[in-house]
Amino acid sequence: MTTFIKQRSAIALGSRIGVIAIPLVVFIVCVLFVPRFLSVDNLQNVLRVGSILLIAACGQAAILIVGGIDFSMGSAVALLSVVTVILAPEHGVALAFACGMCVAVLAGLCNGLLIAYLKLPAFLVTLGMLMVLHGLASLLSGGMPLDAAPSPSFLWLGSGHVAGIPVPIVLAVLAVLSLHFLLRYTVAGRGWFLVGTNFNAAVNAGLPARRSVLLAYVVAGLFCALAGAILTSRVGSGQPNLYPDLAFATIAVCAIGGIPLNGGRGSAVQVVCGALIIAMLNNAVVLLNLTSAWQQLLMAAVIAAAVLLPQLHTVRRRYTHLFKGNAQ
Amino acid sequence: MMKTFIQTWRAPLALLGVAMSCVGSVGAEELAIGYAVPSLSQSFWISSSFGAEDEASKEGVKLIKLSAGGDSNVAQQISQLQSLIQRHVGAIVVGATNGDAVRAVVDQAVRQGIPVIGISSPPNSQHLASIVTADHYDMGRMQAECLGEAMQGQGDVAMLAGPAGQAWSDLRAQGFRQTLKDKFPGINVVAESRLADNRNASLNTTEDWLQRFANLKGIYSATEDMAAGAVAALRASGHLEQVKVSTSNFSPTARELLVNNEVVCSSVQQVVEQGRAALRLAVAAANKQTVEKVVSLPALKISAQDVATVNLEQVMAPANYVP
Amino acid sequence: MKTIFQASGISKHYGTTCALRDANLALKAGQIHALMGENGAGKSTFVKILVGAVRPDGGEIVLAGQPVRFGSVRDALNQGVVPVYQHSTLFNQLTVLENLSAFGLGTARRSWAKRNCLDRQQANEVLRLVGLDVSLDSLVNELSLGERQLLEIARGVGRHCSVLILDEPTAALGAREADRLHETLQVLCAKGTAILYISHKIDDIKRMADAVTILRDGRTVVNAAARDDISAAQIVQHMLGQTFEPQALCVSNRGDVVVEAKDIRLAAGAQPFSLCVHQGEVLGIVGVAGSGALRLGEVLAGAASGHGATLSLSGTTQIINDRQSAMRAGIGYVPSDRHADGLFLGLSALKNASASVLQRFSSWGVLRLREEAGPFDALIAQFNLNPARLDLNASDYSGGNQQKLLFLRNLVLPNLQMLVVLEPTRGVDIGARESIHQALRELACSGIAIVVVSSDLLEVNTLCHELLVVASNRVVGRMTADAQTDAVLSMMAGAC
Amino acid sequence: MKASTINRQARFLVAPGGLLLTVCVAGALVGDYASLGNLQNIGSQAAILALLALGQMLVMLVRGFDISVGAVAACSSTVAALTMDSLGTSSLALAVLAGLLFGGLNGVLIAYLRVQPIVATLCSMIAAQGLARLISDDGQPVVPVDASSLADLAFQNIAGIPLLLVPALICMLLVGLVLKKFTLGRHLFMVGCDPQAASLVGVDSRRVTLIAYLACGVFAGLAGAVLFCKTGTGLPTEGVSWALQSVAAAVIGGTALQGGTASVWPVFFGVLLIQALETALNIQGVSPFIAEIVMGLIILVAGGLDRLILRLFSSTTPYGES
Repeated sequence: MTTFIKQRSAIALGSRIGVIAIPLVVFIVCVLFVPRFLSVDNLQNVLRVGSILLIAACGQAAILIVGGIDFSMGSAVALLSVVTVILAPEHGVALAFACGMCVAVLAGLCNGLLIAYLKLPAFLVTLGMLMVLHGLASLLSGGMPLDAAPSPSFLWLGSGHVAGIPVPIVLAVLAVLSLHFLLRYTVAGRGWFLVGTNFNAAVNAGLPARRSVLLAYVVAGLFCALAGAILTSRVGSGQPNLYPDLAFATIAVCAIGGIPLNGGRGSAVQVVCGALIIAMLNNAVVLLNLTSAWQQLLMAAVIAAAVLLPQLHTVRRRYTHLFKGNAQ
Repeated sequence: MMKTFIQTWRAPLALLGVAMSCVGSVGAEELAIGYAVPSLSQSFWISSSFGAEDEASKEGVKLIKLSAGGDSNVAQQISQLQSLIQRHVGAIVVGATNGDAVRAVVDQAVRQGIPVIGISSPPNSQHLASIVTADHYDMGRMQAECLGEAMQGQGDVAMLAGPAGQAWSDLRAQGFRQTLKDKFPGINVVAESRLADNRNASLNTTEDWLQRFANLKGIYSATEDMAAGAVAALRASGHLEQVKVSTSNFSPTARELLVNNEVVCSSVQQVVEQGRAALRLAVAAANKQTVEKVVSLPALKISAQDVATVNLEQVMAPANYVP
Repeated sequence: MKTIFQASGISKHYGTTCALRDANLALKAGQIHALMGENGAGKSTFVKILVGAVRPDGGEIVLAGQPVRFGSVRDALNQGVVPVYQHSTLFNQLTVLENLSAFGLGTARRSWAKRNCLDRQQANEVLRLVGLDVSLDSLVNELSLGERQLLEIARGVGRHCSVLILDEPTAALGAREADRLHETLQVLCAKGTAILYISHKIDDIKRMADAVTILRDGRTVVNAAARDDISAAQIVQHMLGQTFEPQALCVSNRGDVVVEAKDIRLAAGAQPFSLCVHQGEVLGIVGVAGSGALRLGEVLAGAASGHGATLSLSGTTQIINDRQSAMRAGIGYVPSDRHADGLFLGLSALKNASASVLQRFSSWGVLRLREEAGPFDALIAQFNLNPARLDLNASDYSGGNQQKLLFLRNLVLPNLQMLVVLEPTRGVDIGARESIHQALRELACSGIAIVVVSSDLLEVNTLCHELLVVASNRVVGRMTADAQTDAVLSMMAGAC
Repeated sequence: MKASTINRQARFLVAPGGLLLTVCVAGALVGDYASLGNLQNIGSQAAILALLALGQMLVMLVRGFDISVGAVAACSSTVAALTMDSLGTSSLALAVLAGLLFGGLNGVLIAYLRVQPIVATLCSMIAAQGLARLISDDGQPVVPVDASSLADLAFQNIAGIPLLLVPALICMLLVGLVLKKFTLGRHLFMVGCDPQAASLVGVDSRRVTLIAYLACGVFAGLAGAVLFCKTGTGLPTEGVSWALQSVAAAVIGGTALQGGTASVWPVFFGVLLIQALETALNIQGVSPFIAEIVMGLIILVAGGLDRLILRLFSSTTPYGES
């Protein structure tokens, strides 16, 4: 038994190192083979682009841990951007962003209410919401990109600096820290793990399981709102097609980071690793000047590799008998 | 008995009545023109649909606007055209998602006696009643000319070429490349992105290009939205002076960019005018009049100085227009 | 009688854990052979190997004189080894007929589905054999739990086979159905089928098995002892490797009413009744599967709706209508299906144990992780939790120890007043069973009300001060613990 | 017993009921909406979605999902167009083969390597898009020299049925037959109900799951072939929204997201409902933005109906426990 436990913790340690190892390997490969990858400016680019994805993925991770999924993020940030840009001239930048972010949080609240209390399947709710919110954003904007007056205050979130560090990176660090804190040190986060692992058991243990699910969607709405605000400020515009495949990108981030989609597991570190891998990859394919076809094929290969590598040992164990059988 | 019957069924009966009267109103033959375009989320098609709609209200015909919801939704557009054929509209104006792909269904429409007018990116059919076009190739050419001059014939160029597989983006890119090759042999096209087809993606891609290509002097952009993304990246990294941007289309965004001297020029179609012309042709064709085979409205090159003098009514829908 | 199915020297490792070291078994045609062992002794792994669901690392299996290697359940089925599983393997959205024919369909070579199904007459015959009276075309999710278990058995029984392996077949059956099953098995025996019968219930085994094999620690410690050569006490001794003596019942010190439940309906439209539970008493609720006994337990715990029932703590008017408010009021709950409704299998034992008392070590919603494990140190020792640590995944513990985790979760409730335990020792080995029973007795002595719902009459009899018998969704009898077992049995059976 | 039977039937009645309602309301509002011609038109429009939804239904039956179907169809149409000039009509078979390959990839990843369906099919979606761009000229539509005859044929009717719909109808008949009468069909339901239990009664769960994904891939490939016939062009960048639409159609057609419940014809009605609604909104000239909102709400409501019916009847299920 003790050896078993030792081995188990060795595997746990191994997988923990593995989580960090994969982005490291990607980083080293990029440094070695991608021209001009290793420069302060470029790394800042990687991080800036990655930070938006990372913040949104923090929200997706919370939802995945509680056993749900959110496809509607792309439309939520679009609606946010449109509302913000429409309100900015009359009501001031701060209030406009506040309202825009409220819209995204509201979208999360809507998702959460429908899923937790009406027991609708998350897959369909967020899918329907993806279309409804996009329709609303189009209706509000007349379908066209709306431009914000390029005031420094409007652009600060996306391109300002705090102590020499770009604001999005600062916010992303804050977002990751708060996700880590939520997941590890709060009753709410613990509730997500419990509910995501076994909803019935959570109810029977006297936990407010529904509220926990709702909370996850609202928190995800908050992260999504933050990402959307940065994105809006960065492009200085409100558009129905701001980041259409944000939801898929965030799911890919979580999957690459090793967060399973059936709930109950996940950590902030995994989100960071997933986001870094995707951000580096996106940057590398442009620096390598690959055609879009190869960009996509490479992306598919990396996702597959990232998902398959960690479970290589179990796969090998599962199929050893095939080889054994042949040998005998 | 009868009374209770009526009381119970009052609401449904009323509804039925409304429905019947609706049927009646449709029945009164009103000329309907179908207007099918790839996307009503792009300034180009919005402006053109404004022209068509404005003209339709003047002519007193009903306009059925359909958007395929994106440049790549060919099958959706074919379905929409099938619906229009089924509805026996008087004529159809088509801005094709893909000229070759919609040819069959357009021929089908013509066989059923519905004249089809191509607009801007026309279906690749022999049987069109008329084509209203601005020359996308020419728009690319104009970008090449003004960007080439702005770069003084030297340096590297990267292309935000727009979505793959669309006639308009393909033609513009072709015109641009060819003209550069002919007139500015000193300029190299070093990169081309077809995945970056919105502002955010253009912004990210441009940032990466700035890292990769030290000698980057110019950026071609297929639409003003992509240009805005590129300009944002240049502005943030302080490369606005060094790297020139050219674009196509006209909209509030484009005007802002031009006025601020952030793009050197925009090649523009008289989009609203196209919409109007297409609708006039459609009405004429629906009434079995003979129409001109090709109506070509020249593209315009607008630079910062010209913004004030351009007749905006011909190129852009008013700001408050919602399709 | 000749040996037709023999497994010898079977071993199986999972990682570095050794589930089986040297397991042996020899089944004779026409004989009922019991396989016994504590949870964790390797029984279930052994069964999985015998039916082809798991491949052994070593050892050999001989069927009718020929050595065989089962690559899958399909191989085993094709060679006439048929399993009846402990956990439900029925298909809810398929009909009774299709479920009866599941083995035929599963191993089918013919592509036409109908060819692989039993014909209706045969199917009805099989149902009659086990005493199940349902239409062949009804869906399985329309059947009661007991009916499902019978269907599961019928599926195995109905398939012609040389070896039939039954894993805990009577867990969800009433006494009458169990008797009927035994008769059916005798009939099969007479036809020459070898039957392997796995059960926890010693008296079951003593009553019907011809031979007994006992596993301990992955080894066969008793190989095919004839029934009459081995006593019940010896069986237990071999299973545990030690002897144990049952504890005396704690004297009832019944106090005030703790929980009052009014207007309980166990099904929509059923007759309502009321119920009080007192401090320090152990109230037993018995009933066959489907009788409503489990539902009554769930209602008392606030986990199921009692169709208009009101549940209130004594002295307060507080109405309890869900688990959350019940828990706040101090009602603990151990559900019957610990995997589906109790445990968080992917999470650590500590997180499982502390799930209900997050408030206790948090302020303003922030957890003080250092204090989380504190309350459990003493309890781990008291309960004999093995391994005696809480940082492993809940799935790494054996069934009995998982059940102990659920008790830990409830025992640390700050204001525990009543503990509702459904099937406290289902699928739990004898050692764990004793420590669970002991803990329940001590709890009762300390003044906490205990409600035990169980289909195991023996358990309820040794544990409870008072018994409620539930049948057809109502309480049909109430008696003290020393009541005659026969009387209770007839009451359980009579009304349903 | 009755409750569950109603439950079983009711979820499959949502789509036909909705379709009837749509046709009646739209028929009342729009001149000749309810005419045979328009219904044929809707049928022909639904041809591609019907194939995709059929495949989607099969993988949902075994608790999966496939978000790559649209990309695979686009890739297959490209393959067909590229090979049309050299192979003639047999290029259509090549399109199906391409679909089969992607289905196999999905199936192996999901059934044998235990990758979660969303991740695996997301992966193959991106791969299919990339491959389509690679073999075409970076996403340019591929126009074979002579495909006009094919495209003209595509809009014909035979025996009142749009020719484009015929492959879908045949496939639906086949799948319906397999689900009802064949052992494989039983296996699909068994794996959908409970994969572990299925293994324990001798069903090779992984193989059955693989077969479901293979079939889904084949149908996606066939959809690509239909797309090619319809347009006469290979369209590498088509089909972005098809996966979500096909899921919506399958769910409206009563397929349960948790597996184990599916029926072919309701799914077909689900497809027709989506298409009919879209056509109605199109013909009425409703703003495309509002049309999008309506479609979104319909998907929401469809998920709701599924649950609503379950809730209405689950309280009266006959067995008290569990």
